[in-house]
Amino acid sequence: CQSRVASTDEIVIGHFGSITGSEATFGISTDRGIQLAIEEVNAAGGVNGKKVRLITYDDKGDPREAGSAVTRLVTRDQVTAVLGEVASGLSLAAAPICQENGVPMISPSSTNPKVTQVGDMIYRVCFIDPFQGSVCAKFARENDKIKATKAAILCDQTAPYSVGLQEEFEKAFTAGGGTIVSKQAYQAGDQDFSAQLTSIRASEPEVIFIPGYYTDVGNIALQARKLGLKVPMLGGDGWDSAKLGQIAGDALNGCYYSNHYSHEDPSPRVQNFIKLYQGKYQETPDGLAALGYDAARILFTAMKTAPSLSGKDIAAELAKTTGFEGVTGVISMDANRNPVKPAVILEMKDGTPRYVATIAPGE
Amino acid sequence: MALLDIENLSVSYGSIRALRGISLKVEPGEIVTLIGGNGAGKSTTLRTISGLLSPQEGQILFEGKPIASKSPHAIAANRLIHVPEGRGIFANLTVEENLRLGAYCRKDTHEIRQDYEHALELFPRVKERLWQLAGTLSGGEQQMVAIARALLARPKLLMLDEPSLGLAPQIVQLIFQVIRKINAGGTTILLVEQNANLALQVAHRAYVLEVGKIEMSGPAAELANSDDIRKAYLGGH
Amino acid sequence: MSASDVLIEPTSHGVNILKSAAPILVGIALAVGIQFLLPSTVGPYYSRLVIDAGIAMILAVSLNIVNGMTGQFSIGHAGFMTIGAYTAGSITFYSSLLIWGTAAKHGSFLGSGEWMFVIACLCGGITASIAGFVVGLPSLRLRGDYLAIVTLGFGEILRVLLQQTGKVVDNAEIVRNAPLTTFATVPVGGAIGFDGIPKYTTLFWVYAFLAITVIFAYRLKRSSFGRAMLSVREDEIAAQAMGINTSRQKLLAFITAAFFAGVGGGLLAHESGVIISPKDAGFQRSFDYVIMTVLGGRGSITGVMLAAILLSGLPEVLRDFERYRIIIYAALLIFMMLSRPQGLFGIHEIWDFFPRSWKTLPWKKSPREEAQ
Amino acid sequence: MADFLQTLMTALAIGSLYALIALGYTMVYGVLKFINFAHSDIVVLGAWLSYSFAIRALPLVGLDAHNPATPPPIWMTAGIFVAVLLLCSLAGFLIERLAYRPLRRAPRLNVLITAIGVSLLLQNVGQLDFVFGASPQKMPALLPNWELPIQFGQGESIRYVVLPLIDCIIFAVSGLLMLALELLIFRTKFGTALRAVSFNTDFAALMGIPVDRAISLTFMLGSALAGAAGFLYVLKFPSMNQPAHSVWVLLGLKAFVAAVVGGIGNIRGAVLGGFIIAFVEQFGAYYISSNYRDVYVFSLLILILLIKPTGLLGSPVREKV
Amino acid sequence: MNQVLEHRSAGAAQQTLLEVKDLGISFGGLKAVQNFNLTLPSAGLYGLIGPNGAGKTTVFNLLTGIYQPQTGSLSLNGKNLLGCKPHEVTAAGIARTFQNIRLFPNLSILDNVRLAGQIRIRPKLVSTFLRTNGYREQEAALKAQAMDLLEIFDLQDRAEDLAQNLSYGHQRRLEIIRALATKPSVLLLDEPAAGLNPQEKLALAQSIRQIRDRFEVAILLIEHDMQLVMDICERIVVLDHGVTICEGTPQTVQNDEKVIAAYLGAIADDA
Ligand SMILES: Nc1ncnc2c1ncn2[C@@H]1O[C@H](COP(=O)(O)OP(=O)(O)OP(=O)(O)O)[C@@H](O)[C@H]1O
Ligand SMILES: Nc1ncnc2c1ncn2[C@@H]1O[C@H](COP(=O)(O)OP(=O)(O)OP(=O)(O)O)[C@@H](O)[C@H]1O
Ligand SMILES: [Mg+2]
Ligand SMILES: [Mg+2]
Repeated sequence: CQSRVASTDEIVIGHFGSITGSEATFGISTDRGIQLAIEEVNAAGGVNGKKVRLITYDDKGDPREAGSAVTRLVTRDQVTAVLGEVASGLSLAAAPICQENGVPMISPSSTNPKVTQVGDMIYRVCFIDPFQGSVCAKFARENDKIKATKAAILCDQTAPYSVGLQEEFEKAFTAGGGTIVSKQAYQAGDQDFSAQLTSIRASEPEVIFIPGYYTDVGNIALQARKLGLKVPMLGGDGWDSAKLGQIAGDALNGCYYSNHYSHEDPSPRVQNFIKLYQGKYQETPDGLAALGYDAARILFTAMKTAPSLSGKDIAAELAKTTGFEGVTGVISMDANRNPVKPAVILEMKDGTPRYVATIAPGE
Repeated sequence: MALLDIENLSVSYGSIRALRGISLKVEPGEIVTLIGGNGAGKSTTLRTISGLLSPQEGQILFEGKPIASKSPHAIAANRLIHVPEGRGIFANLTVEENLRLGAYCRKDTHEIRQDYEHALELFPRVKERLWQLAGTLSGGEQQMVAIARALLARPKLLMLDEPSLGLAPQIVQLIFQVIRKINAGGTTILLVEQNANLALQVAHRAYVLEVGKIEMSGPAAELANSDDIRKAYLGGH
Repeated sequence: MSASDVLIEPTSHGVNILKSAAPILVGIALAVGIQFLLPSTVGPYYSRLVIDAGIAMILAVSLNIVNGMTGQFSIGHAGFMTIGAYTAGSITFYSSLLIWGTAAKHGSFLGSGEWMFVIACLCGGITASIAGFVVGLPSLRLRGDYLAIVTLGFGEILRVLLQQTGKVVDNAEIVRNAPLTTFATVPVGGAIGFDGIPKYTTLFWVYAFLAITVIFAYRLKRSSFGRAMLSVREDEIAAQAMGINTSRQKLLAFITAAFFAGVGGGLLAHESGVIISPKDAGFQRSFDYVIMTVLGGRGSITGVMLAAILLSGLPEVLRDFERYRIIIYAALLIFMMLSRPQGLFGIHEIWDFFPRSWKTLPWKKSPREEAQ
Repeated sequence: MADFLQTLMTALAIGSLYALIALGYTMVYGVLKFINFAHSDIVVLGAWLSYSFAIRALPLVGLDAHNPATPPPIWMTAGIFVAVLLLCSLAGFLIERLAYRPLRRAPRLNVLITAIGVSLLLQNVGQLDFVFGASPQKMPALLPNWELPIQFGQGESIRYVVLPLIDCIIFAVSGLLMLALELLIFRTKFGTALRAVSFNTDFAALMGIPVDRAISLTFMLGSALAGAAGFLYVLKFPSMNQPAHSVWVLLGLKAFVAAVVGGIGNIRGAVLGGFIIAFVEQFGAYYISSNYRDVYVFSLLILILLIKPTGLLGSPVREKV
Repeated sequence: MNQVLEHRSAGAAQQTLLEVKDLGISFGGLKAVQNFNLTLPSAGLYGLIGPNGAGKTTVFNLLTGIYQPQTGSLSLNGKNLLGCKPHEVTAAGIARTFQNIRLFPNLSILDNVRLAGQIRIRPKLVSTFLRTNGYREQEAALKAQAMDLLEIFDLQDRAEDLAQNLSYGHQRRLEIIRALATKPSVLLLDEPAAGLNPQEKLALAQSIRQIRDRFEVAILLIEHDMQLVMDICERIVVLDHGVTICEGTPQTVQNDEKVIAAYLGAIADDA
């Protein structure tokens, strides 16, 4: 068991995430990203000469556990800052605790707008649902290869991420003149999508929007192709994982997803991260790992420049973030503590995502 | 050599001592009866012999071999058959299936067939009910099934726990006739009975059990005429 | 000695009223004590665990009325809790918006906000008990595992339905001016859960409600109602033959248990750092409470309370084990089940284990004396 | 029309899978009268063992472990299947021996809680990195990807109803296993003995039935069925959820619901229930709304139980007073 | 304290209490009971005998609402009981014991009896929670009544023991006490002497008579012990295959050829 109060020569930060339970893979990826960032910063001499130590608590993907884990981090372990969670529902449970105790919290990948609305201690490094939804809708309406007017949606009704993205996509897509011809739902982990896909097939869409996680999308793609659904599929950053290509293979050829960055991006910050990650964990990082890594690094940067390590100072510094060169894009915080950064569109080709386009906010 | 030889047997249920060092013998071909008041430990004795309970001390020899540590199914396979109090029939099986289970450990199909016919002859009532679920039989019918089933195991020693419980007088007579018949056919019987009058009539020898101890033993006819026994168990007349 | 001799011993009505009220007063005094002493001595983290344990105890003790006392096997208890939580949460959230224009906490200890919250919790209890009545109906026809699977189905259905609800409307103006049709979507948050509920739950309220729950459960168990429930558990046919309306007892058990579960849910909804979400209604959560009642011992109220404390605390104690946490938890659970199959206290209450001299306090008769 | 047929076909295949899992539940329940919540974890074990064996075995015949160009020779597929069955029955044996047998005389609720504990344990051990890991994987194809497309319509509106080989296999296997079980339970001495054990272990022992062995065997058989289901399941749905995913539990739960709907303890009932659940799920999701899939299943369950409290084929046990 | 127990003032001695006409039920094809008739006067002590499987217990089940009769009618004190649920029948005044003992094994002996007694009180949930004075008085009276009943069979010293810890013979007696606690006007005893030895049976016969006299209940008794039945019963009904083959005084029944053939057998006095 770690010491209760941080000793003066180290900085303790906390991470709460789902490292057991259904969503374990998300929490584990994020944790690995964070660990990597910490190793990196400690190797470079730490933050202002102090080593950074991470305490990770499991929340099983359960909002109630998230609450107690964060209370423990904030009040017992007295961490300087908190990182987490992937799922918006869990971040929302934890955010008020951080806010109340004046501890900055950065969610790596909760996309629901509400999360940062909790207060000025709460930040994130991923883009929010409305932005990504409109990016996807715009792409679906305007891309030459798709030019869709009729879209179907297949949404994970258990994941707020998925539901949120679906709503924003629907708004933007219909605002852009398209129609949603079919809306179907599944539950994370479902194996059989034939009823939904058969239904979608009958509605004859030109594109299928699947705002889900890669863990399900591969399966959906396989079954869609089996049923003879040939239209392109489109998704959000939840797709980003090497696993997706492995599972779906060429079933996803000609499908697109929006993401924070492209693995092909030649810039050293991306390539370096991928190399480091592969070296440490023998696997390709997914989007969640990259976001975890960025969240940690943004935090360190703010700590370095902040006048003191008090929560207030760090938060103030975080708010000032502009042009931070993260793996997941160049990040500036807006007034709502959400990052302003462009999205990239990737196309799946034989199991690997290829860069297609960049869409900046406000475009 | 005695077929069953029990030495100094003690058994407890948790902290309740049910048997406090009893010894008894059953010789081949005998009918031995065990009588005693409610809670004396009669059923406990039988349950221990058949392996459902394990003794705290003492030993049980069956055909000269110790069986106290054996599991109940192994003991049954040695053809030491126990018809428990409350009959122990399988309510969810048909009467026929119940009977067949009696011969579970036997492989001699032809002879099983014979025994089966024979058992049904003894209990024509059971024969009428072969396809009924045994659980819906009346008490007497269930008792008949239980005895018929035990016979199908061709027991060397048959232990009956209160076979007359809840039976009509006529059936009681029938059961006791059957007990005599089985015995005449060479099966040794250890009989526990509340109906001490009848039990002492059919038995060769008897043991009287009181609060976990053997109080008295001897030839059945002798005990039946003892005044103490009459007063305590036979209704004083 | 004849029974009548002891019983006709005259006791004044005043003494009796005091005897009846004392435990409730003591419970509430304890709750006040906890509220004002605990956070300052152990800090917010342990206070939170104590709150969680309190709520777990309310849930487990109430479930024990159905599972332990009446012997009906329900694995839908989290469903009742969730119904209570959503009802209470929507009442405080939307009333606050309407009355004060904001959903933030209003008033201090025992202030107007807290009273609204208490009423909301009670309403949560009432809606939950209506659900309890509906879910209890199948128990009149179904036995054992069949009933269990139906109650489980109830929780799962509730979970899916809650996922389909609409977004929370958190703007006072919109709420004030909205036509009623806006509420047709049931704006309680959908899959993400119901956030923004004012955080009124304090140690005092949790332990005050717990005191009432426990005293109720205990007095129920020792009364004609309790005996009737126990008899349903022991042998339904015999109970009927003794004139017990078993249907009524079962429904009563479901209704009262659901009521307290609903109140517990209300407390949960207003606990800080908690977002109630559809997941709460699922069977996994119900299992937690079933485990507590079984581990506590059938019908032993204090046993169940101890089990609730143990099992709600255990995952926290194991928190440092990270990925091995649940493995160790599961292993311990199996170990406890194997080593104490009768539950922690079996059918006894904790004071049955005290030395006799403790129990024969001057004003208390030993159970045997009382019986004779 | 095509869509209707497609839905029907899927329902049949999924129904068979439910049936297969339900058979295992029913079997254990029939004998021990308790819901073996760890049953679905044996399905998971079967699934993940199939995967682990496959990726190790495929390179032996020169195929890419993750994306074999052709299916492996049939003996290898069969070998994996048998190995999975054996290991799953071994797991079932061990679980019964270590976790359930000590509770033979305890109330059934205790065994149930222990089963929940076992289930949690298996899930979370399975999720560890050096066991199966916490990420989803793709099961390599072990069978030829044959399918029978049935064509509907012409030109633009051309539609296919696809009947994959794997569906036929699943259908056939569950059918056969059901028949075999039915024969075993009702036509053999061992089956009668099992039913006797299920009524009362003491009485059964007095008949000379080795009770412990019979129960172990039941568990091994049930677990083998679960293993078979896991194997077939991942062949049909090659994208595998990680071992601790709650969806596995839900799968097990639905299979259990199937068993209950059919009348738990009843073998034909399990199969019937499996199909009914799958039909309700598929047709409900297709014709009404996919949002309420689980609602259909559980509502149907409640409805059926209210009409027939012992399930469709369960015999009403009237206790003789 | 005996006022609590002597709740029913004695009516005219031979007034009809329980009236059963043409009662019948069959299970599948099996006609378990057919055209069963019985007129039981208050404070009567009647016997119901017959071979195993004749339908005696089934008659009890029909009378107490556990099985619903398919034909016939049933009334107590002129009040129709047909279609009543078991607990309503008990409330109306018919109590029974079970052939296979059905006590509440994990409840104390006292609770077993109190439970049966509480049918005559109407407790309120609120007063239970508040433990009002009314509630306390109710509970005290209930306990007093239960303890008095336990004294009949000398069980008062074991009031706190669990019912399952009693020996078989004592369990049978507790069943009778429990039935009495419901303050019945008709008491149905299903083989109360089973499992008792001849000596104990004599004592039981004595107790049954005393119960009848003290509580003025009518008793219908199923028993295979002929000595006991002939000794204490005023009239006896004999069933065989669900049909009444004979009804009358012990003497008539004992000498009836059909009864001897179907039930008593040749060496009846042996038992
Ligand atoms: N399962 C049990 N648990 C605890 N005590 C028991 C148990 N079974 C029997 N006893 C006790 O053991 C003693 C002997 O009981 P046993 O059943 O052997 O008596 P019995 O001679 O067969 O009496 P009966 O004639 O009433 O059947 C009794 O005091 C009884 O209370
Ligand atoms: N629930 C039931 N289903 C089918 N058959 C039944 C049922 N209950 C009773 N029977 C049948 O009805 C007949 C009468 O049974 P009952 O129990 O009334 O006999 P009884 O006269 O009490 O016999 P005993 O003296 O052996 O107790 C029996 O043949 C029995 O098999
Ligand atoms: Mg006995
Ligand atoms: Mg009878």
